[in-house]
Amino acid sequence: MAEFLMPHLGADMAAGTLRVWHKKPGDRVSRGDIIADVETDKADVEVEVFTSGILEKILIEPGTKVPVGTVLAIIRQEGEVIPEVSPRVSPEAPAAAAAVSAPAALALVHEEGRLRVSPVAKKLAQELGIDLASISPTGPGGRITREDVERAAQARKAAVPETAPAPADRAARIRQAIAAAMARSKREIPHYYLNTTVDFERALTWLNEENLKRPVDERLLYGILLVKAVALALREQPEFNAVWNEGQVILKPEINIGTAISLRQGGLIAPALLKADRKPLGELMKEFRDLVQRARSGSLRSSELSESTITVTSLGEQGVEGIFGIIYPPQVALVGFGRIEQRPWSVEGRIVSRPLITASLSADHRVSDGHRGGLFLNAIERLLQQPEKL
Amino acid sequence: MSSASKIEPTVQGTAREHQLFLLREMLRIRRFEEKAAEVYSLGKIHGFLHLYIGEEAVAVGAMQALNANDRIVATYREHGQALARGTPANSLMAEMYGKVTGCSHGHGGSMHFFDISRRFYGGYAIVGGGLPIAVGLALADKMQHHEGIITACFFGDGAVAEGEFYESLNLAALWKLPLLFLCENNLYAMGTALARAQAQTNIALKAQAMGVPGESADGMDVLAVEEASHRAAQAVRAGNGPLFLELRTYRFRAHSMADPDLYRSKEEIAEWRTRDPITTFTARLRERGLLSDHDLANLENAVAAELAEAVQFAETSPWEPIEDLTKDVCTPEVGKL
Amino acid sequence: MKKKTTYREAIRAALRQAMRDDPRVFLMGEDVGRYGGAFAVSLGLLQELGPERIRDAPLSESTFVGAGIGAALGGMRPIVEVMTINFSLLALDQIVNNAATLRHMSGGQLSVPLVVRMATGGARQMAAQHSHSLEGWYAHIPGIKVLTPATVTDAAGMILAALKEPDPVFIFEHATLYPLEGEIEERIAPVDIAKAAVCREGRDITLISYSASLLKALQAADRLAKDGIEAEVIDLRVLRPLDTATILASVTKTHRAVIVDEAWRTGSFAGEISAQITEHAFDELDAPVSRVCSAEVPMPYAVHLETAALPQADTIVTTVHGLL
Amino acid sequence: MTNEEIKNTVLRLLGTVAPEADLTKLKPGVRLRDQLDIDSMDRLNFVIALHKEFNVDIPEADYQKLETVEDCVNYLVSHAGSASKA
Repeated sequence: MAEFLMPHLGADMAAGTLRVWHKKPGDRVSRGDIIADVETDKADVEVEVFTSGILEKILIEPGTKVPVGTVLAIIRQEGEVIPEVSPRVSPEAPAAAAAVSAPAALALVHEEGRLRVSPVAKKLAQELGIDLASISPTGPGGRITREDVERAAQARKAAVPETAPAPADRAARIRQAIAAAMARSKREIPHYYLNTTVDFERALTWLNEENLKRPVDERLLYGILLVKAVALALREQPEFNAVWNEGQVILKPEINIGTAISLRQGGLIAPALLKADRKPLGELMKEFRDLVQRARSGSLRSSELSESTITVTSLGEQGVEGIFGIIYPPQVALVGFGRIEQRPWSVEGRIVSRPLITASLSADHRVSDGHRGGLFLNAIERLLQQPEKL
Repeated sequence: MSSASKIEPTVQGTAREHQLFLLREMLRIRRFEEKAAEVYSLGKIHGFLHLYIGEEAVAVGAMQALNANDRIVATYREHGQALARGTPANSLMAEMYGKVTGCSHGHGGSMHFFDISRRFYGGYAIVGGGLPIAVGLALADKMQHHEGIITACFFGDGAVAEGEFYESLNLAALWKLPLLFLCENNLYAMGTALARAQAQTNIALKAQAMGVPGESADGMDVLAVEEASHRAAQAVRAGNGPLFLELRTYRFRAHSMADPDLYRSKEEIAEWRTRDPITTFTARLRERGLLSDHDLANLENAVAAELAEAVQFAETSPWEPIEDLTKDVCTPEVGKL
Repeated sequence: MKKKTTYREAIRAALRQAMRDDPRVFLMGEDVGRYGGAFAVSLGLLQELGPERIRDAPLSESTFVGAGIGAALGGMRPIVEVMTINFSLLALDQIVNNAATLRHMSGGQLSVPLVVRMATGGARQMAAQHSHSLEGWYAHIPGIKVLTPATVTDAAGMILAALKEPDPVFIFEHATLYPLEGEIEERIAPVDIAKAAVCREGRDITLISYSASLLKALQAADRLAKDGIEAEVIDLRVLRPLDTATILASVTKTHRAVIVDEAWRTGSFAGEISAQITEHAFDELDAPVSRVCSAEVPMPYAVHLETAALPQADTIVTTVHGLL
Repeated sequence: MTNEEIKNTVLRLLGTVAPEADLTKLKPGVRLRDQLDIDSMDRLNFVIALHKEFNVDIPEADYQKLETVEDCVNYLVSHAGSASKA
């Protein structure tokens, strides 16, 4: 038994319309006979059959358009009996190349409040811990240039004589950047501190089960649950996802969580997990692993260092119980997590042993008050009770 | 043909085996093209496919006049030339499937068969594009004093409208190059009949105007093509400069698979089918008692087996790994010449 | 022992040496023989080497370039001279569809060891049809090399290097460079044809150019030095393959770049270089990459208009000041 | 693979996770966490490396069986067996 298929009749033909049958069931056909007319985009084409035999059954009626490869008729060999067959449509030809998206329009609307700064200047300012907003640009069109940043660094050095000249090697330079940022934070930001204890039982059990289902290189660390909880909590308390700029707070539309990563030779760097509230845990974990690897090999992009809208630091592994962190300017909050510790905990009046974590918040009192800080911490604690929803 | 050289008419008295061989070669081409059309309709071959059905006598006849180290340049309708030259059907079918075992590693497809081991310098898809290449090959042989080696350049009546046709004939004649121009005049350049494209339709006359002596032959008669090609090749081999052979033939199928063939009448096609190079030659051999039904059945079975194996080879051959995408763009060993 | 010579005579010496050394090498092109070459490059070679090796071709650019490809396939080492890049448009099909393509399309069976030379560029009041600068088109094509000698040493040495290549090499000689004076060795040696050259050190900005435009870049650099601006000048020498490493090393040092290219700005090869700098050295830039190209006009005949259309040293200087 | 080969491979993989560590001074019996500055991320990368190298699946529950270099070697000998890559 042979199937007569809708033939592929031209370079870009995907389907054809059966116009006329030149044979009827029971007729004898031989290789090379014209069996039907098929209409393609170009014209009506006489179609030959490649197998000889008796035309058993016609499956597609004239006037029907079907994709190339669809069975149109069945041809039986002499004396062969054929069971009942339903018309089978062959799978669609592989899709043509993905449609190319049109290039975005070129209307460059200069975002209000956005600084014009050359890439190299932005990178240097980040490393030297200089706030770009504090620099008066001399470049063409009001652009901040590398010289402007260097001049600002010199001016600051004069104002604070004891800091050593910018050291050559990277670790020392990072140390100097942290020192500058922390000193400025303490000088300018009125910190207030809150902490709460989080019952981590459900989160850990869910995590263990989840990791059993995942291949080894997609396993999750508990830290990523903390990051996601903070990100989702920020949706409820947006004033903690902001920056302080020239005397007023600017709420940030995107939630980019700066994740504190300790470097081998000492020092700390907090690159951003961008849009952390919108990404599933698996993706966040993958990006986090990549950030750690690139942070420790010194190949982070300058944008990743300057787009965090809040910072999260977890010192549990170092055995620390609670954290009273210093906020990274220009951010307005920092969330810290201590170690997971089995401690007595009352559940519905009974004392039981539970894995507990101390979650602490350092926040800028110019921007938020303790009342909002408490709501923020409670939101984090509540979200961690439903890990499957993170 | 220049009257000076006297060519020994070896063709008429050919032994029976030779004529059966000619028939077999034409059958191989005919069945190969039918199989190509079949697998094309099943979506196994894509892009363009230009079938040689009806013109078999030209490739088979002309090929008999060429030696192993002669050079050949053809066009995108070159399945017949490649098969007649000896490139295995397996590697041609695999090439049309796009497999790495294809004669061009899947890079060329139906229009660009290459086989340097047989000095087959390829199919060219730009009409007339191969002629200057053939001129260069013949120039190289002349400059290196490769006595007795000629280049045969196949092209169609369509190329006669390209500037490169006149430039190439002129340069070959000017420099007396060992080049045999073989024009397969199948009366149509895709959808344009010769008379609707050429004010002067006597192509051989055009060649003479460019300084290249020319002659015409019946492209549907394999023995006539063989005889004319032998005479021409001997003359070119003798160093008398280029020659032009117009072989009048006809393609029974459309220009390519996508062509609805609206520009020719059914009657015209039917009339030319009565001069099918295979059926007419088979009848002639039968009349002379050189071919029995048994012989013909054996030929058909042998050809069918060869083609079944070719399809199987193409189906099971591997694809070229993507990592080799740009491997052949440049030649790796630099400076080693 | 070096001897004084010109760009044109250096090429002639290289052609003579190549043909003396290798019987497979021959020169083919319009009026290269009896006339001695439109730019007198092959003057006298016909008398020295004979009509077999110095072949005047009829005005059939497509066919004698195609014949060059065929002869290369047939075992020769042809040097085809297309009088000017303007006439090479008639041979583009042979160049793009055959010369550059045959190796890959044949699955690696064929190599086309062909050298093609042509004059290029304007600035001689030849008007639109004789003043094109289209090397960038050729540098777009995979499968061939594109050389743009700006010095006498490169003009001679690149021919010998090109003849050793197994794939097609296109050499563009700017028409105004032929009388350029310089020195070459008695016995010419092939030069590198993969690397760009830093022909002037500098720290404030990088000027990137090739062929005749390079001389304008060097003039601009001299003038900038008087204003205390140290410009680094790079001679690309080779457009394909492009030596991106040398370009990026310089831009990382100077943080600014201007590309000088006689082609029309839109779709120019300068555009490709600018894209590569922005892609690979974005964080090093203190200003956008700038380009000094020809005005987008069919080259006018009148000298004051042609001068205004072409890149000039002072356009380069004003562009540099705009970036600092 | 012999114990010695497994040990060398384990040390090599440790080196990729903690490049600055001086592997020659590592005491095989002492907890890795007490000798090297490695955190949970490094441990995860180490487990992934062992998985790829020895084709052995290490559930989180077994982490405390991999505290020292000796533990790792014993664990791998009993779990990986012949499946490990040559």
